[in-house]
Amino acid sequence: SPPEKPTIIKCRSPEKETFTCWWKPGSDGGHPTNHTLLYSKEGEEKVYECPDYKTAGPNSCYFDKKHTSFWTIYNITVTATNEMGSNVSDPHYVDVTYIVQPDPPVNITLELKKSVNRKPYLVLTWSPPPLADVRSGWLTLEYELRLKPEEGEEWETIFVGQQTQCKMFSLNPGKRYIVQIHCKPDHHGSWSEWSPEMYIQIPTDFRVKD
Amino acid sequence: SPPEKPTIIKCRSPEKETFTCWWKPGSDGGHPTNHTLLYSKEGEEKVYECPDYKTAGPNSCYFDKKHTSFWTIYNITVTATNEMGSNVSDPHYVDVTYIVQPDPPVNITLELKKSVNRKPYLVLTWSPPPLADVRSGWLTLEYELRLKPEEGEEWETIFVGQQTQCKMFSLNPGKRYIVQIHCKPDHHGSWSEWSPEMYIQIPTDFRVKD
Amino acid sequence: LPICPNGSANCQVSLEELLDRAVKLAHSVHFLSSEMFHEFNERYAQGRGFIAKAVNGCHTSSLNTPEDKEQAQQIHHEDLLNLVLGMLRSWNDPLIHLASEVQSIKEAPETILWKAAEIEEQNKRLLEGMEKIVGRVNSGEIGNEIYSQWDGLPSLQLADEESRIFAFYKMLFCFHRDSHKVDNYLKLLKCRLIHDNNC
Repeated sequence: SPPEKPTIIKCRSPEKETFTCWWKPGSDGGHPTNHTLLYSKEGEEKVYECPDYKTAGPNSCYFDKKHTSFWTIYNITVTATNEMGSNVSDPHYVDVTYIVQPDPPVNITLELKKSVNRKPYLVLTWSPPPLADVRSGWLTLEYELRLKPEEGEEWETIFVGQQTQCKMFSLNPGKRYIVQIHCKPDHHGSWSEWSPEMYIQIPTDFRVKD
Repeated sequence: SPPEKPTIIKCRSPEKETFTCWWKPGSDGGHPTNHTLLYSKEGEEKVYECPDYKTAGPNSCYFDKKHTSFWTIYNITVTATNEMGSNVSDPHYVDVTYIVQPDPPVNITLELKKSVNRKPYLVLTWSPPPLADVRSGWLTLEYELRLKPEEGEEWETIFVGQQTQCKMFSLNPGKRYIVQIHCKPDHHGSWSEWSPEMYIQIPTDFRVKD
Repeated sequence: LPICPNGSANCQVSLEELLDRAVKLAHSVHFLSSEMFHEFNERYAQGRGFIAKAVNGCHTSSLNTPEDKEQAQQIHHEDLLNLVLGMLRSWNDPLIHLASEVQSIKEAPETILWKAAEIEEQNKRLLEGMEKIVGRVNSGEIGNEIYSQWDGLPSLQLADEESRIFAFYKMLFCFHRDSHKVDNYLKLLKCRLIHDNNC
């Protein structure tokens, strides 16, 4: 029989310059089936085919910089075809501005310090994900960190805006903490995955002076 | 005699939307004296008069949103006049972003909690001053809290950045603490007044289990 | 640090401060426009297929705005500043009408009415700032007049409810998109002009 209708499952831009869409094929109806991704852009009649089926792996289409426009709605469909016929997915509307999901922050450092009046505190620093061009101002990232004592249940989440460092004064003396950071574009898009877990042992004398 | 020269003593914006200036009259030279606040904007010849002498009380001028610009430096003078003559204050230059002093934080809550391993800690939460539009990002506030045992001398001050909550672990069992919070714009401007004093009694079994 | 150490002689807000404030204000305007658009969309546009009709109808679509990073970086900063100024000018009049006409929408929630007024005011404020910045960067003259005429007032006053709601939807969709462009271009300009592309 003809192949089942494929489904476009996700489109993502990791750095607001390129983007990739993935689809999930339906059943192939017992025949070799191939898939074609077609798209049109708002305000244009012209229909284009996926520029690159390879770079992002199977059942995907990668749009490089040249093929990526912002503030423009893409109307994307995937057609499954075998010798018995073909079937088209539902259209998937994408404005790349809204599908930016960065990679996690990198180069995270944790350091225990003592302030002028001997008060101990923890300094966390990190860098934006390498792919993200924050230097030019094209992409502006906001960060959020979470931490909890190793055996604790509840994460404490702290939004730190666009800073890439944070000072923590009130931590539980003698505890071993897990720390993670993630980031998001400043207006639209979604949070990155959390960075890998990092650990820091708070010394028992990490006491606020009596 | 003509009145003495008035002095512009302070200009303040509570929420980076409007601002008010106050002046201190000199002696009135024995005659009924009135005061006129005049201002010009950087790069403009035009001179304007105070738009509202009433809203902020005596010897003041209130600039509502319509009369408040963030793109220019105000050159402000106050002239005291009586039947014998007049006298002009020294010019006072105002860049509204630099005179932002928010109101104190509100809705402060103090709560004693026990963590998973029965270790007690104090959770403080608060809200930004109602006038301040922090949600849209036009005004970003940073907070600092201070606490000390009721009979203690020295305040312990903790800067908590943009957070509106804080956990305190190492507090003295059996002590009654005073807690206050204040806030400041993240760039220019000055600290608000401290919030009213709040008290919290740390129970004697608030021992940090070693 | 006294504001004007040597009196009023060349005492002015620096270009860096002007751009920093413009970026903050543009960020705030877009935040408000996002909230307003999503709230209006939730309340009045669900399932009515407005998006497909709205996309090609923005009155500013004639303005040649960059659609990716390379295009934006290739434009000379004076032209990009002028473009931002032109976009803000093109929205000044429509936003005035939006703030008044939105009152006539049946059961329009207070939050939408407040945001419409706030957006109009902040956009005007940002326009004032941009005229100052462009004047400063182009040493005095305010550049060739980029402007896109808006003729949407009659559609906001239509008797037919569906058409009128669509007219509001399209306006909010277009402003939501354009305010994000302004926000993004200003962040680029600030990093380019003040931080030598090293924000």
